[in-house]
Amino acid sequence: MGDVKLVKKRISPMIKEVLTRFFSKPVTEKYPFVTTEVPEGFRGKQLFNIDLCISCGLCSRDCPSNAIEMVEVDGKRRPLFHLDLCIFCYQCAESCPRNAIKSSVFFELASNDKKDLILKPEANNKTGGSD
Amino acid sequence: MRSITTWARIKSPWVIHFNSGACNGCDIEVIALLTPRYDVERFGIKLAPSPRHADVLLTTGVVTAQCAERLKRIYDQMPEPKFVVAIGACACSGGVFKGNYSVVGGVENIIPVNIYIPGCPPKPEAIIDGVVKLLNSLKEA
Amino acid sequence: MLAINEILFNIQELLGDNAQIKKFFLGKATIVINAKSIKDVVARLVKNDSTLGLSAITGIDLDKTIGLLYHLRTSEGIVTIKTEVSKGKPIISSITNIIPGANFHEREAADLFGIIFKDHPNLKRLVLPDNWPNDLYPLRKDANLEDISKSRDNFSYKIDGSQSQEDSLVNIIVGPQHPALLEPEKFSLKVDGEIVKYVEPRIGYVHRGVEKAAEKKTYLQDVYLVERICGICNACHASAFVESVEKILGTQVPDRGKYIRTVILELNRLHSHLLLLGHAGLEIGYETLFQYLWRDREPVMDLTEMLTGNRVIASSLTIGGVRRDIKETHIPIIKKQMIYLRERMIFYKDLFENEPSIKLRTKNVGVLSTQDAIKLCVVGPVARASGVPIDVRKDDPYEAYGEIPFKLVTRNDGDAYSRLMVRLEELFESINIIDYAIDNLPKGPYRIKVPRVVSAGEVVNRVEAPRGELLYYLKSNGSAYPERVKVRTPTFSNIPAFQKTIIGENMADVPANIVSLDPCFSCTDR
Amino acid sequence: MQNRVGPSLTGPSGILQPLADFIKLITKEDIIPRDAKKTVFRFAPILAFSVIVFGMCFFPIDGTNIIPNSAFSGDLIFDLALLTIVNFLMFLSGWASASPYGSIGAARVLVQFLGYDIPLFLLALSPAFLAQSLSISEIATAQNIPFVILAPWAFILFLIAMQAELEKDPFDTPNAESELVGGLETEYCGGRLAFLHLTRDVQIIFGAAIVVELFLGGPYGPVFFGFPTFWYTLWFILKLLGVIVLSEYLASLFARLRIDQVLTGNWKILLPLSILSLILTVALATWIYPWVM
Amino acid sequence: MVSETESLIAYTFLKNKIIDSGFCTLCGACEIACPLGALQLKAEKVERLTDCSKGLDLCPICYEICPHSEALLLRSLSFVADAPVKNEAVGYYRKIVLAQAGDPQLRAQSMGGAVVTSLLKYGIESGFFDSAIVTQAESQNPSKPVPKVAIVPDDILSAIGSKFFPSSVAKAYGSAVYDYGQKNIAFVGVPCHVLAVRKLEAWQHKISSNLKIIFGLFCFGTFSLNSMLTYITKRYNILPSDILRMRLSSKFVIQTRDGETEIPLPEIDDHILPSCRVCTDFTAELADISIGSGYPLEGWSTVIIRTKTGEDFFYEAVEKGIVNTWVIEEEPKVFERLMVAAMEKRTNALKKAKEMERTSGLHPILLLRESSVLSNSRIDEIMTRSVKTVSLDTSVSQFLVLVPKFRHIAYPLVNKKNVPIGWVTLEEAAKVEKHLRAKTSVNKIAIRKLVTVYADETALVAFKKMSSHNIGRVLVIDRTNPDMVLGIVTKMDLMHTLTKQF
Repeated sequence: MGDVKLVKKRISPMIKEVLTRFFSKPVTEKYPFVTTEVPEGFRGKQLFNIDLCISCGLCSRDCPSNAIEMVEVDGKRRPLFHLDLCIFCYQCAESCPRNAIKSSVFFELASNDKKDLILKPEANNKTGGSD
Repeated sequence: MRSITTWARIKSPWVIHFNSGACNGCDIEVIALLTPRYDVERFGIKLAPSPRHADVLLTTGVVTAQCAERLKRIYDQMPEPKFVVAIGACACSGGVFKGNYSVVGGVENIIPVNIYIPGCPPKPEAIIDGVVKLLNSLKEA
Repeated sequence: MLAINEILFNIQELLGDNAQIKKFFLGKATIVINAKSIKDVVARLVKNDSTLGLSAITGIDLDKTIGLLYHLRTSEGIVTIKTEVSKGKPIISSITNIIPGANFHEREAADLFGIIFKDHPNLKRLVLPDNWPNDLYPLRKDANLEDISKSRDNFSYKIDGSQSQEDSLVNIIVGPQHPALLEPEKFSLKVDGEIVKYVEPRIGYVHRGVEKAAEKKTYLQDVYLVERICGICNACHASAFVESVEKILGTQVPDRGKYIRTVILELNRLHSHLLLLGHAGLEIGYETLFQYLWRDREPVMDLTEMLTGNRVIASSLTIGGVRRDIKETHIPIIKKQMIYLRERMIFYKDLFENEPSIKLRTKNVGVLSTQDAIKLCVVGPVARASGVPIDVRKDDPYEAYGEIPFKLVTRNDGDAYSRLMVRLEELFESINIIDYAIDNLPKGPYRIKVPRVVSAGEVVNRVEAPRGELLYYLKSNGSAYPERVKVRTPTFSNIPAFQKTIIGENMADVPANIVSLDPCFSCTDR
Repeated sequence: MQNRVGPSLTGPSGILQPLADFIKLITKEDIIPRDAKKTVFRFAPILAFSVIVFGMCFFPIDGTNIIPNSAFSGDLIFDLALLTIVNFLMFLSGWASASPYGSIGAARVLVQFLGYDIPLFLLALSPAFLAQSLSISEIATAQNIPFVILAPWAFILFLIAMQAELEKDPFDTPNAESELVGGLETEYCGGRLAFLHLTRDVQIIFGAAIVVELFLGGPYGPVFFGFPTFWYTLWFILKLLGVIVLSEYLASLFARLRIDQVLTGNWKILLPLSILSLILTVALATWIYPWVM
Repeated sequence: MVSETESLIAYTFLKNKIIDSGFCTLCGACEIACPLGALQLKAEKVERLTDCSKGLDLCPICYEICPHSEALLLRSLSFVADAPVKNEAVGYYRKIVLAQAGDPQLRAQSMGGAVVTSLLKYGIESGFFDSAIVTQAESQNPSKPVPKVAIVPDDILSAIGSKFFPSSVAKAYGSAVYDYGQKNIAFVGVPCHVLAVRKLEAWQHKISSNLKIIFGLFCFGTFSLNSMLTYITKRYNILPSDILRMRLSSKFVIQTRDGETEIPLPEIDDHILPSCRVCTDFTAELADISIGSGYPLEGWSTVIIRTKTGEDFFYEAVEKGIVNTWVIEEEPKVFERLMVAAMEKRTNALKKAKEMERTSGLHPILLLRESSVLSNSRIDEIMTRSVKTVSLDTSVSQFLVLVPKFRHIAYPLVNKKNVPIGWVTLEEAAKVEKHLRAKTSVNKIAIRKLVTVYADETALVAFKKMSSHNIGRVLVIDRTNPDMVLGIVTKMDLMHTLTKQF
């Protein structure tokens, strides 16, 4: 087996590559301790601004995975986001006539029970959601 | 003695990944965790070849009718201190495909789920964040 | 490849009057014939044009009858043969013995529409689970699917791992859960010692009924649904669907929109090929190659995230253009990454050519001759590696591919090694395309306002996904909901090739063979 | 090696990781498959582990053996035989688990190490011949000029044979994840799995130790000050790490070879080469080396 | 803040109140505002493609956004209400200036001072805004206006010359935001289109976040395209395709390849769009900068700067020499013509509006109405105190000279004992022929009728008096000493109290 390596045209570049990699610094990003920078266009958790909402219900009608449900919040019908259903396509932000739904770069949404994944629209607080 | 075993369990959670009907968006993110850039081996997470060796079951994908039974069988094969992480909107609740005829929707209908990671697909960092939260909840339990 | 009008002339001459021909409808031309004469029409066509391939068979529920559209792929584009079968007695003769590639298409039509194909080799369940009630055909309009969700609880979990030991063959199940395979699919192999004698793929584990779901959502929502058929080639599904809607509406996407779409499609192809080459490394045991390749894939993911907001599912294509613009600040970053990627590709090309162990594991493994490739109607890199020069970007260019110069990569020895090499060389082409598109990105609008209601119409549209030709058939009925969306994904027609290439190989080569076909089972099962 | 960090959170920079793996595995629930051969299934891993540890004590790490005066002439052959026994026990544990993957994996282990044992023995003979003795400690002491310089070809071939013996890439067909789910370890879990993993790790150290003893002059190296045993152990550990890194490097260079290629490679190429290298060393030792040494 | 109309689905109101009654000026604002994209502006009419009420709880947008609906008017006015001067004729403003393009070659091409073109060109080059909505002439049929999103300066050059037919600039603004993805857009439009964009801003529609600056154009009224062109081809057999350019001064001049033909004004009068007849806004009161012709001065434009953004941008352009300016106080004739033209349009629009209200029951937009706000604000809070009075012996020409300095168009006439006996208004003064102006005294043309209010009464009283006597201003006198003038309350002051609440 050993001599096959000698007869071929060129030495496999992997030998040099592995050596350089062996001595060079590893590429790993130490995530939990170093926060990663996310490009600003990233589609993370939605920010819902209740003052701008005219409760027209267009976001819940346009959502591909019906993740937005219109619920009564002191008299008016507001969108409630089911983050477990949501596919973060931001069609709701695009259909909303009033920029009431904005994008954020927040992506750490893991949680051990489903209740955290429901973003309820509370009155006059800028970021929806109770987690 | 108990604290050492929990320490050991936290420090070396072996993982097995089963795709029960996913569009493999989440699967490539799960496998991307092993690549140099994210490298979950820092936490001692290793991809175990068979359910026998694994502690944590990473499921992705909306459970299709055919896969439901497989998922149950894999879950039973795993030795006892086992945990389930549902990755991606499909695994959490069926996502875009919820309500289709051949879709059971959501992993929780078949096996108990410890951690839900929403996102379509969630960023690898989000999956790490989910696993870290699982390990921390282990510490308190 | 036969010219279109020759084909039409043949059919006209063969059938005389009972074949109406509609030019430029559903691809280059549509021929309406009655069901009985399907077999000899196809036989006649194949006889005088051996390179003719069956692209897809689409079933449509025309409430009293079921329409069957045979989309044939000629060099100039798609020719559709349309026949109808009555719902009561849906029987039509199978064309699998003429074109072996039609095997899976017919089984799928049987599954979902309940059409009986006379003398089809093995008309078993393909896409639906085994314990599916056999008189219920989901894609028919009148199929009441409500009881299914209720009756799902009493699904009898029949263990299907039958260990039948007919002769000396050991039956090995490369089962749904296997570390080597990213996705659930089952190959039951019959192995004699180390040599594989027979393989029976069983797909359908990832069947989510996307085509049925598409009929219940509006066009705008369908774009997102269709994108999530396959996470790796999501931009291609979006582009195919969006283009078919635009063809029906007749809207003209502005140039800048076309160029941005091409950039995103090519980024998607880069991402998919790099992923596949890395996966191939994993399959043949070359851990380090897998790690390096997937590390070099990260820049492509970062670019996609920067341009579209998500690393993998780039929902940036929408009906009428693109949702986000490429800003001035993005262009230098893209250029820098392309230079880095080109360097790395040169390294990997050099590695693949000179690394003995890779060659040992992939050289003349799973050989697919040009003849077999055409017979099985194989598409994409698998076909190009066996010397069949088909590429939708060249045959009928879409988006901005008409204006961007790029080379068509083909090889002729058709083994696993050349399949990987074809993909590697296509990476260079993709980088060139992106560079070209970024350099002369036209100014102006990148999107056009499109009404939410689509006028009635029927269209067939093809796109070159990383794995091959992706065909979409869209029928709209003037409402905000599509009437029928048919998706024929490239892996669906590449799977039969796996049966051909594996027989006679030895067991240890099965993973190398599977990975060289670049199967994407979430695509296949829809 | 693969440009990534690897375990770094368990204990200071990840040293305790194997320990954590071991403890966790022990505390795992123990499932024994229904139709497995109970006795063999239960004891094979532990037996394999004890044998390999026993084998380890024949190496003079700090100038004297771990167990005093256990060195006897011919313990080299004895050690290599132990290695074969351990592999055989691994085969037994795989065969006992009665899962299709287990049996195929076991068969492959059997075929592989039987094949590679013969060249391993022949190549081990070259240094033994140079040192005119079969006892490891004597071979180590006789190397004022490390045999790797005297018989470099033997060293390279021995390294390749050892690579195949320990089932490391490019010869790790038995526990190839992609083909056989877990190879022979598929059915094992909990405590037994821990022992299997431990045996594999000790095997790697065992192989490296043999290479160090036979070719790199064992623990003996320049002594600066203070008592020699400290320096000898230091030298021994350094050489050991060097060899392990070298074998890891070799492993990361190649893709895994098919089982039939591995076998053809062994019988057609490695065996004749090892015989040739033995003849060469013998020829050199008798004619040229006497006036040099 | 859901608007007052609380209508469930606005389209029903839009349809019968505005579209069917012909009030639509085809700006396309409803099309871009509709989140469903259900509305589309076809050639002469807005059509609805899908039934937008399905699945929607309520959607008030298209009716509220339409410039011809009564919603959101006061809120839109509040954007310019911070300007110091409240002039009855031309609304709120900071400064009125005469200006012309610095580059002579530009001036030659355009009729007026080519100020709009040079400002837009400078804006894009300096990056103050990244695109501008201009109206170009269609190549084959030059009289047909085509709105265009101009990204590069030479798009703007091809859009020189004012247009006489409605061009859907708001629709182009929508496509600039959605299709071109521009972030800072300069909008150029006639007063009702400017009102449409201001309403978008007042409604906080997400489109308006990309708006940077609004240029308003003076507007006598637009004509309906087909009825005008068919009339011309029938009457003067000029084909639309060979009309090169049109000019409106004293007469309506059509310039074709083989010469010019003049059409007397009354003839084209019945082609004016119905909504223009009731439009009170001549100088685009809601724009940041309004620009119009500097008639009677040749080659100059009148520029009215209303808001802070307008001011910053304009003076930045002036420093760079893009535009050279001239103080209007030196040219009282221009100021006078401007005020007279504005008041003329406003008065006969109000007359037409009242008459239309009686006959067809349709009440077009009348800003001022009895509302609670008026009743609880007192006159002395809102009146303008420093009153410039005119003595009996001043002549008309002297009066015309002091008018631009004090920026009001009507001043109380006082006799020798400083007792107010009537009003001298700019309109009356302008009616006197030029050569008689020096001789005739102000007293001859003054209006004797003096309507007075007391300081402590409520604004509502002032409003009632104004509408009953159909006049624009009342005198505030002291309760105890009727001869002592405390201040003046004009309609603009009443309007200002309404806008203060936003």
